[in-house]
Amino acid sequence: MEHFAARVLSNRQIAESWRELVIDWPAQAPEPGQFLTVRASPRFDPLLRRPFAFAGFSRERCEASVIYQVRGEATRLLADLAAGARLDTIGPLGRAFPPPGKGERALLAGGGIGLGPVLFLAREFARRKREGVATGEDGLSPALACFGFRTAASVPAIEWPEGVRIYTDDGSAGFAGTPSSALAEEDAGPGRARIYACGPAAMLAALAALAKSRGWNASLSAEQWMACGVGACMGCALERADGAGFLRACADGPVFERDDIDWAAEAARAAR
Amino acid sequence: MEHFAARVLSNRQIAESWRELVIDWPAQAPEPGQFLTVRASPRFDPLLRRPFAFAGFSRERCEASVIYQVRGEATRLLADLAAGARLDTIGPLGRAFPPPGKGERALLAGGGIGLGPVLFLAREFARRKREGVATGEDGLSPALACFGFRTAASVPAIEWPEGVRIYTDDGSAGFAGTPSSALAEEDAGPGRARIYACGPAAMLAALAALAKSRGWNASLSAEQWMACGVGACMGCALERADGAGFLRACADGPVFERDDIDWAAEAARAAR
Amino acid sequence: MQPTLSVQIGPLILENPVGVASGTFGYGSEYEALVELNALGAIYTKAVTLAPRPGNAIPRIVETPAGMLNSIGLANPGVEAFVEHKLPELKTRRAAVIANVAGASEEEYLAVLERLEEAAGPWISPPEGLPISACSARTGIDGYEINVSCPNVRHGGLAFGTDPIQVERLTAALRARTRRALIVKLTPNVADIAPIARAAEAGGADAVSLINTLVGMVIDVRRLRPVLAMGTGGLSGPAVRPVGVACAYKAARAVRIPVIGLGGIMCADDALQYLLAGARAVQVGTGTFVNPRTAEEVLCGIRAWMEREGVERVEAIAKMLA
Amino acid sequence: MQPTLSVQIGPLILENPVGVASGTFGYGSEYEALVELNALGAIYTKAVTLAPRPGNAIPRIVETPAGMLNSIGLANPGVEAFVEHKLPELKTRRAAVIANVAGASEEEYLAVLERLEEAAGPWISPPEGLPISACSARTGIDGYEINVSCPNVRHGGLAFGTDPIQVERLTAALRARTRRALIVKLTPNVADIAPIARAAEAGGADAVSLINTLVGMVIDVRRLRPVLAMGTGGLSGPAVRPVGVACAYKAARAVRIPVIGLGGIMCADDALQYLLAGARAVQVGTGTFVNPRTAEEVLCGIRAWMEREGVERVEAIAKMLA
Ligand SMILES: Cc1cc2nc3c(=O)[nH]c(=O)nc-3n(C[C@H](O)[C@H](O)[C@H](O)COP(=O)(O)OP(=O)(O)OC[C@H]3O[C@@H](n4cnc5c(N)ncnc54)[C@H](O)[C@@H]3O)c2cc1C
Ligand SMILES: Cc1cc2nc3c(=O)[nH]c(=O)nc-3n(C[C@H](O)[C@H](O)[C@H](O)COP(=O)(O)OP(=O)(O)OC[C@H]3O[C@@H](n4cnc5c(N)ncnc54)[C@H](O)[C@@H]3O)c2cc1C
Ligand SMILES: Cc1cc2nc3c(=O)[nH]c(=O)nc-3n(C[C@H](O)[C@H](O)[C@H](O)COP(=O)(O)O)c2cc1C
Ligand SMILES: Cc1cc2nc3c(=O)[nH]c(=O)nc-3n(C[C@H](O)[C@H](O)[C@H](O)COP(=O)(O)O)c2cc1C
Ligand code: FES
Ligand code: FES
Repeated sequence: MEHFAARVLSNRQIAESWRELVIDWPAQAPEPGQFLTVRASPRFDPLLRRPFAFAGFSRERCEASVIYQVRGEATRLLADLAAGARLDTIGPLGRAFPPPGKGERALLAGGGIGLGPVLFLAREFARRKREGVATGEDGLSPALACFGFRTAASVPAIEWPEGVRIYTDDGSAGFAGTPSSALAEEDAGPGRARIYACGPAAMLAALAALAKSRGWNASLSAEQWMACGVGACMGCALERADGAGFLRACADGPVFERDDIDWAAEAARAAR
Repeated sequence: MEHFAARVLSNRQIAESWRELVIDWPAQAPEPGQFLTVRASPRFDPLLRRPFAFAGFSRERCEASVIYQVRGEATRLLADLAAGARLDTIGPLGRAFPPPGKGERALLAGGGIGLGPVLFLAREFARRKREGVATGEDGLSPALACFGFRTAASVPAIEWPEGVRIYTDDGSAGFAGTPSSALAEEDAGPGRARIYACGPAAMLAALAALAKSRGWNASLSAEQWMACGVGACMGCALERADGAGFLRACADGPVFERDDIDWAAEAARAAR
Repeated sequence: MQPTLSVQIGPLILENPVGVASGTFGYGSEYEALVELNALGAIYTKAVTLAPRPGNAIPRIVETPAGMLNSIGLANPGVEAFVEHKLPELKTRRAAVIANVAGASEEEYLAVLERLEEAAGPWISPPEGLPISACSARTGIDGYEINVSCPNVRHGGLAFGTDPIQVERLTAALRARTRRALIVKLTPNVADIAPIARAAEAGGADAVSLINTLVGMVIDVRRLRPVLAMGTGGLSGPAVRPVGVACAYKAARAVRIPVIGLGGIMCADDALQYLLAGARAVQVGTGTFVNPRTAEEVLCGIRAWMEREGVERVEAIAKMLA
Repeated sequence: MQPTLSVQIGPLILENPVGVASGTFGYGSEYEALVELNALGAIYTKAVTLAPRPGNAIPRIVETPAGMLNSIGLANPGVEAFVEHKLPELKTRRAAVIANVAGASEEEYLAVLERLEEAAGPWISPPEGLPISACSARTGIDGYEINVSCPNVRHGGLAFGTDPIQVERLTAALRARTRRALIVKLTPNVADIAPIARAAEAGGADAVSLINTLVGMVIDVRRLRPVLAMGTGGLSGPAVRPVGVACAYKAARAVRIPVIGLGGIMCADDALQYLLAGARAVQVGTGTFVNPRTAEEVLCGIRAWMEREGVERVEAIAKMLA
């Protein structure tokens, strides 16, 4: 993890209220699932750094990208950054998606704000396939990589890795349906697949339940408000499924395994 | 006084750390000495509106200008505004420079942050002269209009009204010296001149003393931190010279008469 | 559905819950050109004291992160000038006029209130159930807000505001002298606001309002002295909003009389935080400096929120917190 | 001239006045990759309690204008795990290590301190006049900061921190059990911090540190409930800085022992405000979250300011206010 003033290389709109930020990344190479934090304002309102997952990384060009939704003040300020601007950045932070185990099919699902890390993972699979580095069941590629959006207008205009499937709730682009329903059609046996997902809490809960019912592993990326982002403040706690206290989203996660967290309880909390 | 979202027409650098902001002004016409307040950030740090004197106004084009120094956060944010941006604006506010009395020569002196209002006054004299509207001793123009700067680099690149004299401390542009010393060379008799000035507290104190010793009137524009800018909060108080309490810079001023305020005490306070 | 916005504070029914806070709105006319005064539920005047007060030495204000300090020192022309110069104009207002009363001793508070009662004459209540704005004959004063909490006066109100016994005694003495709405304004500079709120209730207050400012200080590190001439000042603005909401929450659970919430309200959501915390009405202070239309926008936003959430009476929001 | 930055806190000489605040820096290693730990004057650990504490229900933090609320609830692994897992590493630090101690009763505070004394062994003081960093054999604990002021624990420290009698008694009991520096951390949630500071001094504290957080609340107006699971939380960050400086100013005039100032320090000027107010040392809390290098930059800026102003000893700044 490093702290530096990253240079903004581009910052373009890719869908309604969605943008892709590309910054130079002269630091340690990030892995899919990891995140960075940025300070959006030199003043104190908004005050805290904001976490964003890496959506991609080019080792050749030393460039990292983030896909973000303009939601509140910090992301509005981010949206104003022009190429050449400096952005106070810390990263890479947190636990990455683990590689699939031997003989495990990789099933990827990303939705909404969870697009970035899953896209990065899909991109890494694609790269490894290109470069012939073995990962996944066939050693080269995920069995499935699905991304869900509400409607065609919310599908980001980016370069999608080969083989990725787009779902929209209303069928206005790609397939009609959700990544969760797509994954449910997979027929891998117990221990023969691992779900990789990031997205709304309800989607993660559904996927955790699916994984459990099929005996699959699942590596799911959770969200929680953060203050320090490095494991020092205990602010980003998530309840452990075993009742033995809490896990830190920033340092123990954001990627957790299927049974680390009670994903259904998280979804209920988010919906409350 | 009106409150509206003014459109930025231009915002250019005119000297080191000095800028001129031009905005559309569809509201009541401002007079020299009056000011406006702006909200520099939609968030709360910086929080309070900032006051700036009008530096010019075009009745034909309904445009007002402000000359400002980039000092802290609010002015830094102002400096970032591009043409077309909106600026939350209230004005015109405060007491304007009164017209010179019959037979009074108008002696104008502006320094530093006090440039704007005195420039506006000089411009108005020039306009009236063009339009043949009688003001000043000769009914048409000030006897003297002097602006002081540290050095050539701090003299703003603007269109100066005809007849204006520029002074620099080091003589690197215009005359060597200060507006105060220039005014001291005037020989008008008691009651035959009125000083109009805005600038550092020490300059105002010197001019008030000069006016007193010559028996001239003086209309001097003071500064004080403001919260409301409209006379409601009593925050911008200045001590009355007669000891009978306080005057509000925003509503009783910012232009005060020679004997309203103990200008020497103000200068001492500013220097402390 | 048109939501009902009126709020009852003792004998007084406010047309709507949004007022402007004492010391931030002068006596109303200062903001007349920028604010639709008729849209306000109440105008809380600048403090009125027995003698004229020029106010504290200058500088009196300084900005802080998301806040400001003031040490105005209750600058006001005194009760006689208030009666002569401000009262006539205040009689013409549609909004409820609440006179903010301050003093350095119990006697002073009583003397100010008595003089105001005398000048305004007997309380004329509007027809049963109608807001004060419906009253044909207005007296210029519809209630009192007793400032027992100003941090900016030496030997002043602060001592009162932190001691339940004194608060109850002062409130009872004032209560005996007026039928108008009696609101006691509390300070957040206490370990627990609940006993102070209960003391005001026990003394017969119709409501408590809170918070006044928090004691704060800014030091000029170049001039090696406090920025404010008085050293400390009172902190207000969005920075203190969480403190105010917590105080409103606690006070609303400590007393049965209405709580009026203020401190850092900049938008409708901020005001709704106070209402959900248990306040029945709110005041906008520093927010008006930043955006004179804050109170109007707050009212608009509360109405829209009520329509969206299907809430019929604004007073019901106080019970909606999960 | 090289300014002297060391600061004496009872038996302990800190190499420089800038520490990192309890609860915002873990036990040091969390920030190791981003912060030059050797540049710190002191590390105040996360609170240590007798039993392990998982901490409060979630969510635990929320941002506010120029501030944040936390209700972490003193989450920590308990004194035994601290001794086993954290102490060895803390012995390797150059900075002074101050263990922040919390408890729900006097007995708990005493038990934690006794266990820590036992584990760390006797206090080894460096050669006369030298900072603790010059000590060849470090014990892992150079002092204690007694948290009598956490707003986030029910039946917890807050009662202690607002009552001078309890503060004095607790301090005296702890004093009898350690020769290490004993710092009592005070809450700003009181009407007057002076009597509490005096109580700590009377009990034998070597210093008081202040401020802990202010009680605050944020309500989610869409979900109709407080954002934090516990309802209220503690407000920190630049929003509270003026309150902290005012408290430091008052406390420094109430006691002869050093005051350690904190609350909203984001840059050297903020720290200098505390030092000019009378504090001898400072801590950076929330500022580290925003910029992990805050403490380093603060130290750098203090040094530059001293050079500019011609101040030789950092401890002298406490007397420089006009
Ligand atoms: C590990 C991690 C990775 C993330 N990756 C991405 C990403 O790749 N792309 C992206 O667009 N966003 C991502 N987020 C969320 C992102 O941090 C927030 O959207 C951002 O902080 C909002 O800041 P703001 O000031 O614009 O909005 P705010 O005004 O702070 O918030 C706007 C809304 O979002 C909610 N919100 C804000 N932060 C969080 C949070 N941490 N958890 C849950 N709700 C929150 C608020 O309650 C509010 O309703 C990630 C969050 C985490 C914890
Ligand atoms: C009636 C009036 C008219 C003004 N007209 C102009 C103008 O035409 N052009 C111009 O450049 N500036 C003018 N000013 C000053 C201007 O308002 C401040 O420079 C501005 O508010 C600084 O904001 P900031 O956030 O950039 O700096 P801050 O960080 O707020 O302040 C930077 C420095 O300026 C000092 N300062 C800020 N505001 C004031 C104030 N009101 N009085 C004294 N010192 C202050 C601060 O103490 C600090 O040292 C005027 C002020 C008043 C009261
Ligand atoms: C400039 C100023 C003057 C004030 N004067 C008074 C006063 O005279 N009487 C009073 O009760 N409160 C006074 N207050 C306190 C406000 O009424 C209010 O309680 C406080 O500012 C918190 O609200 P806010 O954050 O919305 O400003 C004053 C506040 C400010 C900022
Ligand atoms: C997340 C968080 C956790 C904290 N935990 C503790 C703690 O365990 N013990 C303690 O004495 N203070 C604790 N504090 C209070 C800080 O040490 C400090 O007193 C307060 O935050 C004010 O300083 P700041 O504004 O610089 O953060 C905590 C503060 C925060 C923000
Ligand atoms: S954000 Fe501080 S521990 Fe995770
Ligand atoms: S700034 Fe409020 S009275 Fe002048």
